[in-house]
Amino acid sequence: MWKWLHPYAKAERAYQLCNTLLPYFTVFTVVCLVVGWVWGLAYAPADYQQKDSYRIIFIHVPSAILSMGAYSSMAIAAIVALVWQLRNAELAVVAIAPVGAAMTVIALVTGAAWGKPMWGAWWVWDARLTSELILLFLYLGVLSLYHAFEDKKSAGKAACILAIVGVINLPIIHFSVEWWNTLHQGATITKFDTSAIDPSMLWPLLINIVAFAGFVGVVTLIRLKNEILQREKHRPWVRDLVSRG
Amino acid sequence: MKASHSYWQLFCAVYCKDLTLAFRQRAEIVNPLLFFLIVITLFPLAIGPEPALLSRMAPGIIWVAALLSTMLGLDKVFRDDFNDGSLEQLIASSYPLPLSVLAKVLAHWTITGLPMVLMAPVFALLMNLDTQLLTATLLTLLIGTPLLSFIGAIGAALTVALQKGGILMSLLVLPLYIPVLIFATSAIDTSSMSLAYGGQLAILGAMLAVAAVMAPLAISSALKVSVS
Amino acid sequence: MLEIKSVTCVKQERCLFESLSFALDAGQIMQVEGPNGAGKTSLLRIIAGFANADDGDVTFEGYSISERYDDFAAELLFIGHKTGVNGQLTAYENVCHWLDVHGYQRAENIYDILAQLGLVGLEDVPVRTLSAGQQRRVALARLWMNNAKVWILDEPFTALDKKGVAMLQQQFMHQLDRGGAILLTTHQDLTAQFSGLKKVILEYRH
Amino acid sequence: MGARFSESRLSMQFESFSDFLAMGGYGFYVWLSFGSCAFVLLSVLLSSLHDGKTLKQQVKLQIEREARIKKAQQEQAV
Repeated sequence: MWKWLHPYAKAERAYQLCNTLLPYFTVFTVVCLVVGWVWGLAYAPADYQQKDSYRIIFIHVPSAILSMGAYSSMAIAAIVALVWQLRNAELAVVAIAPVGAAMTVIALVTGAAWGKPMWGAWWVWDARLTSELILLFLYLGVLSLYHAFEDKKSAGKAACILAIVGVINLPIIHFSVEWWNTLHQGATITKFDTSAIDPSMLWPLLINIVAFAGFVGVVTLIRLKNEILQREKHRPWVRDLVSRG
Repeated sequence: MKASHSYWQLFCAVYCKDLTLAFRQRAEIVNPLLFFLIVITLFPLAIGPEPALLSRMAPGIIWVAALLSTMLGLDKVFRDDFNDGSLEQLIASSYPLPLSVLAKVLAHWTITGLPMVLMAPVFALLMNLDTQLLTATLLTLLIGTPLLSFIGAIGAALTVALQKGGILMSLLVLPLYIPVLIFATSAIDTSSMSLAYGGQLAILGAMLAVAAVMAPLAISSALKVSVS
Repeated sequence: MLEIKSVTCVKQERCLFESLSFALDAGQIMQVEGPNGAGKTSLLRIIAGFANADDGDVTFEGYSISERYDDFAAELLFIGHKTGVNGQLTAYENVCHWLDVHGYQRAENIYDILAQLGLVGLEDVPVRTLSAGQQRRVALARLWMNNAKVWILDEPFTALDKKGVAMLQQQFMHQLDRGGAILLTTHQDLTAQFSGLKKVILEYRH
Repeated sequence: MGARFSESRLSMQFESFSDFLAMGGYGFYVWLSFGSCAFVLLSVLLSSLHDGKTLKQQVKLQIEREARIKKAQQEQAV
C-alpha cells in the first residue's frame, strides 16, 4: 500500500493522478445526478403520507450524509498529514472543506424547506438540525483559519489540527445536543421511519447518495489540483504545464 | 550545572511566572470579572426584573457570561510569550512542551476561572438563586471553567501568530463550548427540581479528564505551527 | 556535530535557498552572511528546529533533530530576534525563569554576571524600562550560564555598544575552547580573530 | 410478472408538465430545495474551476514578468 502510495506523495504525480481521475469522476457524477434527480422528481411514486413533498429526501439525505462523510474524510486526511507529514494530505484537508461546507448548507436549507410543510416551521431546535448547524460552524472555522494565515504552510497545519480537534468533539457535541433536546423537547416531531422505505424510493435515493459522493469527489479533485498549483507555483513543472497551455 | 531540576519545578516556574505577571497588572484579573458582572446585569435589564423569570434563567445567564468572560482572557495566554520570544525558548527547552502548556492553561484558569467561581455567590444574589441552586452552580463552574480554559487555549494557540486573531478565535472556540454549556446548565436545572445531578457532573468531569490529557498535546502542536 | 543536508526553504512562494549543505564541528564558529531577505533567519530557525525545511534534513550527532527534538533541545541555546525577555519582569527574574525552564540550577553568581554585563543596580527594575542594548544584555546573560553544545544566535550584536561586542566575542572564545559550536548571523564583521571561522553566504534570490 | 411489476413502478408520476411543477401542492418547497441545491452545487463547482484558471493566469503573468526582468538586466549589462 505504502509503496504504491508513496510516489503520489510527490506533488507532480498527485496532480497527474487528479487529472486522470477527474474525467471518470465527472462522467460518473453527471450520469448519476441526472438519473437520480429525474427518477426522484418524476418517476418515484409519491409518499402516501407526505405526498410529493417527500421528494426533498432525494437531496436532503445525501447532502446530510455527505456533510458528515466529508468531515470524517477531512479529519482522516488531517491525521495522515500530521502523523506522516504528507503535504498532499494537508492539501486534501483544505480541498475538502469547502465542498463539505456546501453539503452542510444544502442539508440545512433543504431541511428547512422540508420542515416548513411537514412540521409547520422552517427551523426547530431538533438534535440533528442543531448538530448540523454546529458542523457548519466547524467547517467555517477550518476555512477561516486557513485563510487567516499568510503563510500557507502553517495555515495547512493549523487547519489540520483544528479539523482533528473538531472530529474528536463532534460525537460529544452530537451526543450532548441530542440529550439536551430530549430534555427540552416541546413540539412533537414526526420521525420518519427510514428503514421501512420502499425499494422504489430507496433506489433513487441510493443513486443520489452516490451522485453526491461523486460530486464531492469531483470538486475535491479540482480544488486539490488548485491547491497543488498554488503551493508549487514556482516549481519548473508548473511553469512547463502553464506555458504548454 | 545541569539537572536536578524535575518536571515539577518546570511546571512551577511557568505557572508562577504567569501568576506573577497577572498580579503585576491587576487589570488582567479584574477585567474579566467586571465583564462577567456587566453581562449578568444586562440580562435583567433586557428581559425584565420578575424574580421567577430571573431565577428560571439564571443558570443559563451565568454560564453564558462565564463562557464570554473566559474568552476575554484567552487571547493573552500565549500572545505575550509569542511576541517577546519566550515561546521559542519554551519550545527549545529540553522539557516536553505539553507540560509547560498545562502550566500555562492552569495559570489562565487560576486568573480568570477561579475568581469567577469565588464571585459566583455574589451573582447568585443578583439572580435570586437559592442555596440549593447556588451549590449546583458553584460545582458546575468549578468543573466547567477549567474545561473552558483547556478548549479555549487550543483556539488561542492556533491563532496566536495572527495579528487580529481575537475574533477568529472566538469563532473557532465557541462551537466547541456547546457540550460544556449543555451539561452544566442541565445540572443546575436538575438541581432546581431537587433531583440528583451527579450524572451531569460526572460527564463534565470525564470531559475535563479527557481535555486535560488531550488538549496540551493539541496546543503544543498548534504552538509549534504558529511559531514556525 | 551539526550537519545540514541539502536543506531547501520556500517562503511566500519565493525560494530562499535550495539544497544547502554544510557541517559544523565542535570548536567551530560559523557566520551566516547575506543581504536582508536572503533567508538567514529562516535558515537559523530551521536548524534550531522551529520551522520545518521544505526538503532536506538537519542532523545532530547523527540523529535527525525533528525525530529526537527534546534530546537536541537539551544541547541547544537559541537567541533570536525576539529574545524571550519579558518586559514586565526584572532582569534577575528573567534570568531565573530562563534557568528554571531549561533545567539549569540557579547559580549563585547571577548578580555577578549581570554586573559584569554592566547591569549593576538595574537587576530589579522591570526590563521594559531599560534601553534596547541593556535588554539585549539581559538576554545574552544566558551565554554565561549554560553548558549547551550548540549556540544559535540571530544578530547577537544588535543594539550592543563596542564594549559589549568585545565582551560577547570573548565569551564566544570560551565556548569554542570548551568544545562547543556557534552558529550566528551578523551584519558586521567579527572583530576578534577566530581560528576556525567558517562562513556561509546566502544570496538574495528572486 | 417481474417485468410488469417494475414497469408499473417506473412510470411517470405526473399527468402533465404543470402537474409536475405543482408537485401536488408542494411545488414551492420542492423546487426551492432542488433549486437552492443546484445553485450551491454549481457555485462551488464553478468557483473551484475559476480559482484554477486564475492560478494558471497568475503563473503565466509571473513567467512573463520574470522574462521582462531578465531582459532588462541583460540590456543593463550591455
